[in-house]
Amino acid sequence: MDKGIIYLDHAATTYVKPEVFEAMKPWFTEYYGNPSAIYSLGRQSKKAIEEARAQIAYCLGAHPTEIFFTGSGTEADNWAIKGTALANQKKGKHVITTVIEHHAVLEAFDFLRKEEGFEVTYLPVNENGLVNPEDLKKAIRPDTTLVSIMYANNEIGTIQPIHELASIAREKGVVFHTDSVQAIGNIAVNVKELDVDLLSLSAHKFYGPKGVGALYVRKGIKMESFIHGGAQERKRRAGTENVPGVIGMAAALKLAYDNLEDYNNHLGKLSSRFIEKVLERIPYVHLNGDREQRLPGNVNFSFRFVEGESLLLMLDMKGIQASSGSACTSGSLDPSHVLLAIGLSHEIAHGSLRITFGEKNTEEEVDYLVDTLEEIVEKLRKMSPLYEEFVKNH
Amino acid sequence: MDKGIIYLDHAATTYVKPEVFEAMKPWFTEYYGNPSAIYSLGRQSKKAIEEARAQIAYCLGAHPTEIFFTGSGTEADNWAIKGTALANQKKGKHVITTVIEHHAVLEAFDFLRKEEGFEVTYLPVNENGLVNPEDLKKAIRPDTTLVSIMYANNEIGTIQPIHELASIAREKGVVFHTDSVQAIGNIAVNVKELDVDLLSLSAHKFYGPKGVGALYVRKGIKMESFIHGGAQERKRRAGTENVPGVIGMAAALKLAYDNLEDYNNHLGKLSSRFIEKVLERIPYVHLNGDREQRLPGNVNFSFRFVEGESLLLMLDMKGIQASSGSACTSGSLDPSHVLLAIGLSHEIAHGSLRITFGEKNTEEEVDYLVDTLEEIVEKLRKMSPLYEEFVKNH
Amino acid sequence: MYSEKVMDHFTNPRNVGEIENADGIGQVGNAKCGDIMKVYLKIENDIIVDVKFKTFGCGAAVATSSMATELIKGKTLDEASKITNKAVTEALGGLPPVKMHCSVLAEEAVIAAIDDYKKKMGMDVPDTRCSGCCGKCGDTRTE
Amino acid sequence: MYSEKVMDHFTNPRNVGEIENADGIGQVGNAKCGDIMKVYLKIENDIIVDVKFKTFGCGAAVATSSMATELIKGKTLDEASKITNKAVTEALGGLPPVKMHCSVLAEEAVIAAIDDYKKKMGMDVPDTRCSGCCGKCGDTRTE
Ligand SMILES: Cc1ncc(COP(=O)(O)O)c(C=O)c1O
Ligand SMILES: Cc1ncc(COP(=O)(O)O)c(C=O)c1O
Repeated sequence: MDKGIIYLDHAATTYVKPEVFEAMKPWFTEYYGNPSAIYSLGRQSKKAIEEARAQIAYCLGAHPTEIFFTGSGTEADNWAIKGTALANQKKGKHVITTVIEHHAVLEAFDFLRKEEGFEVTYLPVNENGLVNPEDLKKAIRPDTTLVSIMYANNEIGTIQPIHELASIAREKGVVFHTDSVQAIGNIAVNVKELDVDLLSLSAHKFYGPKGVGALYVRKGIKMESFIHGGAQERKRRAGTENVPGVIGMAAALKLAYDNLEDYNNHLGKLSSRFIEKVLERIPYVHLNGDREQRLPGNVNFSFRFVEGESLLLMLDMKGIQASSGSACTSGSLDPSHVLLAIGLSHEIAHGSLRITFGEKNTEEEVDYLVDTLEEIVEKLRKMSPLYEEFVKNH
Repeated sequence: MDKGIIYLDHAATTYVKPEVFEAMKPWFTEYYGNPSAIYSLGRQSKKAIEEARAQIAYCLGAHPTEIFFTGSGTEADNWAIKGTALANQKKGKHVITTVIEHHAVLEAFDFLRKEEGFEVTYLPVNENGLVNPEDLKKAIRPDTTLVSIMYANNEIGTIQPIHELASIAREKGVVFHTDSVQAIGNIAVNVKELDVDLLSLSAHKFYGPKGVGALYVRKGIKMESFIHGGAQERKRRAGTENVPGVIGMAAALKLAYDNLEDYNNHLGKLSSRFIEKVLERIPYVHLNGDREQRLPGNVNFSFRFVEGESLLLMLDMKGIQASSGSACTSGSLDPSHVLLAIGLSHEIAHGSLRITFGEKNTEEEVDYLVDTLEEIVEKLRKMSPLYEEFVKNH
Repeated sequence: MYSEKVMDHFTNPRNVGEIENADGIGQVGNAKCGDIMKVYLKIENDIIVDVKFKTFGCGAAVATSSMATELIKGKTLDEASKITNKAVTEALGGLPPVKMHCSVLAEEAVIAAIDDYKKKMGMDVPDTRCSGCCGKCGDTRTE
Repeated sequence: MYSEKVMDHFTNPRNVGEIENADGIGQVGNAKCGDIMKVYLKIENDIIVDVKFKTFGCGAAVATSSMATELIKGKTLDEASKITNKAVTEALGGLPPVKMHCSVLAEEAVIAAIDDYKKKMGMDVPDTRCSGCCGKCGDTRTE
């Protein structure tokens, strides 16, 4: 990549780590057998994907037969939600999720609502983005069949009390799914300790390849297949396996688990430094999300009087790659539903900046980021009619 | 791979060509931006996948906006079939396919039949595996909304008269899908000349990577999304794009189209040599599929009195990697539905061997294959009670 | 995403600022939509002798603001009134489809500023002109 | 897929062939199921002094045939009658789950051959014994 690039959008995606790429490499050109084939080249691939499955299961505290490979985190979410809701619809057609889920979850629920006649309850969150377990308790009805609550939010990094929430669902006999796409690789996730029934992950969020994900399905969970066809994935998810992809996912997850503590410390330091300096040097700033219950590498600020896309473009010109919940970055015209859900006004939501640190970021980069931000925010405020108005009135 | 391996199962999957792998490589570790991101690293990925899309569209004679990336050929088939059938169910709930489709298609229709109350007509095929266009004409009813007929069969290589079949559907205003997973890369496929509405492909069948496919959707075709979530693929197929995967698919398709004639000639020569020698040297052999309308690299034989899995295992011990329609190789206990559909008895279907040649195979390999086959078939027949009986009665 | 010309106008926007004692001021859009543009006009003998703007908005909003002010500078009020979003976008070498509504904002802000001047001068101003999103947000949300 | 022991018995099956004027012959399975096994016994003083088999079937069918014949060779008819698919599979170090039905075939073929001998000798043979797939195909098809 261009020399000058500082990548600060690890929640959007990560590069594939060199070790992960090395693990994948021979499976493209050398060991290319179809895992369904009975000859040696096929058996070798089969063995490799089963080892990958075992590795992933081990990291997550699951049994290998509970891990199913998918083509993305989105597919895992779709399958988990549609698959269980439809399989249990005779029991009831009420399902529960939250207002701050990723689109992969929200749109799957929209599908159930609009196409399949389900009723969906959306749990609210507080100003830090936390779900109140009491709200879940109250929302569960006799005809509720599924609860889906994300582990860590992709925009503001807030971490939900999944174990507590899952226990409530367990008590009432309701299936519990968690979209842990953002959590995996950042914090230790153990499905048995959490006591969840379904859990989604996506390799490209933890230094694995794009286009491969997985769904943990607790043994005994009743669900329909989503992609029908061949007998792969024990007849539950058809299609020739992405052999290098699943091997890469397993390698990446192992690396992540082996280095979790160091990685967390590293990210935590960068985040703290960044937060402190910004609050010290840039006025009219709002820190979004929970200060404690958050992903270590996620910082989400709103800069008042400034619009996010402009901010991103100017940062980009300085080599800084970051993200915003501004409407303009998404193609829609509403700012992030997550930022609105935690009570931000449209104006403030439009001025949000999400920085998500990764393993290679340094303190120097944080300092450069703060300097650059200070400059750009000032420049943008100077041309902002909202700022002009604000200054006149104060 | 081990020195001694002769790979003769290119219909199951192919290795990634070195040039294709080179094209993919930088997109794992260097140019890893999320195509949805607005900064330079993201725009670069976006540009690359749009170039890949344009390349694929160009090869297929489609418009780039008509190409949608998927996670496999199976997903493309599932989406095409469920997506259009469900979107048009108010018009009617009758759909048509054939008895020799791949499981990805058959199981999608099973889903429509069992879960969504559709009626499915399965067109028969003749002893060569060909669909009779007259049968399609007769099968279309006022409430028919979808016809799905595969371009080339994965087991016996028979190529259907897709243009003729698609024209019949077009005349009656019925959507026409073709699973061209086996055809693409082996024969020139042009969606406009064929006049089809939907067409599936899968990269790993033409020297591209596993875990990535595409669906051509003719402009204006009404269909539902299958994977819901983010705004990728013009909001029709959500999930972070498999950037290296789609780049690899495009590179592989371009290579295939650039070399199609040479490749065909090469495969055709190998197949003819193989067929001739086998018929000359091994008695009680049946050649399956059509002699003319077939994929150039596909040869499917049934060796009487011999069971396919045993044959494969013995070939494997001689380094030969091939496939069979025997029940034993599939985990089910019925032999291939395709072989039964063309009228083979169970016994003969169990003794089938599919050889699918590829670019690196040589005439020497064919000769070695024939020698080895002759030996193995003889050995297996010597221990076959069916052969014993046959000899006694003749 | 954006053309070079758009990026140029975004990075170095022309005519940013305020005009003290401006003869006409127009502000359209609102923070809800994520785009606000404010235009200041200095007018002498029906000619726009100076123009400044402030914009809260995305890259396209800033670039179209810059371009629109360039286009009307030195023009008569009549000429300036005929500014269209099409002309602004074309002058920028095009905009991505999802950003087309931004060019409308610039058109509207200029008109609003001219109307403001006319009102101050006691001239007739058609009531039908809108200011704000004019429903454009909703329009493009279905993209 | 298969253990080394299975592959050994598949590659070098013991006791393949026919016995001329065999004292007992049993054949089970059918081509529809994809597995046929035929067992020939030479019996002296109630002892299986020689055994041969022919099998049409998959690797597991061949290996279990081979192992089953090894297990009963030199045994009395009573001992041989007690052969079970479990014993055959265990002697092979296990089989993949989808292949378990093959071991049943070997058990049944041996029993059928013994029954054949007994019938020829005018002994009583229970009628309830099945030959053929015994529904096993259907059983495992749901895997
Ligand atoms: C005809 C046909 N259709 C569909 C598929 C499924 O493709 P994929 O393996 O990419 O899911 C295959 C290959 O497995 C095939 O041969
Ligand atoms: C919380 C969350 N869920 C789901 C997804 C979707 O994952 P993928 O991009 O692999 O489809 C993402 C990332 O895009 C995410 O952040």
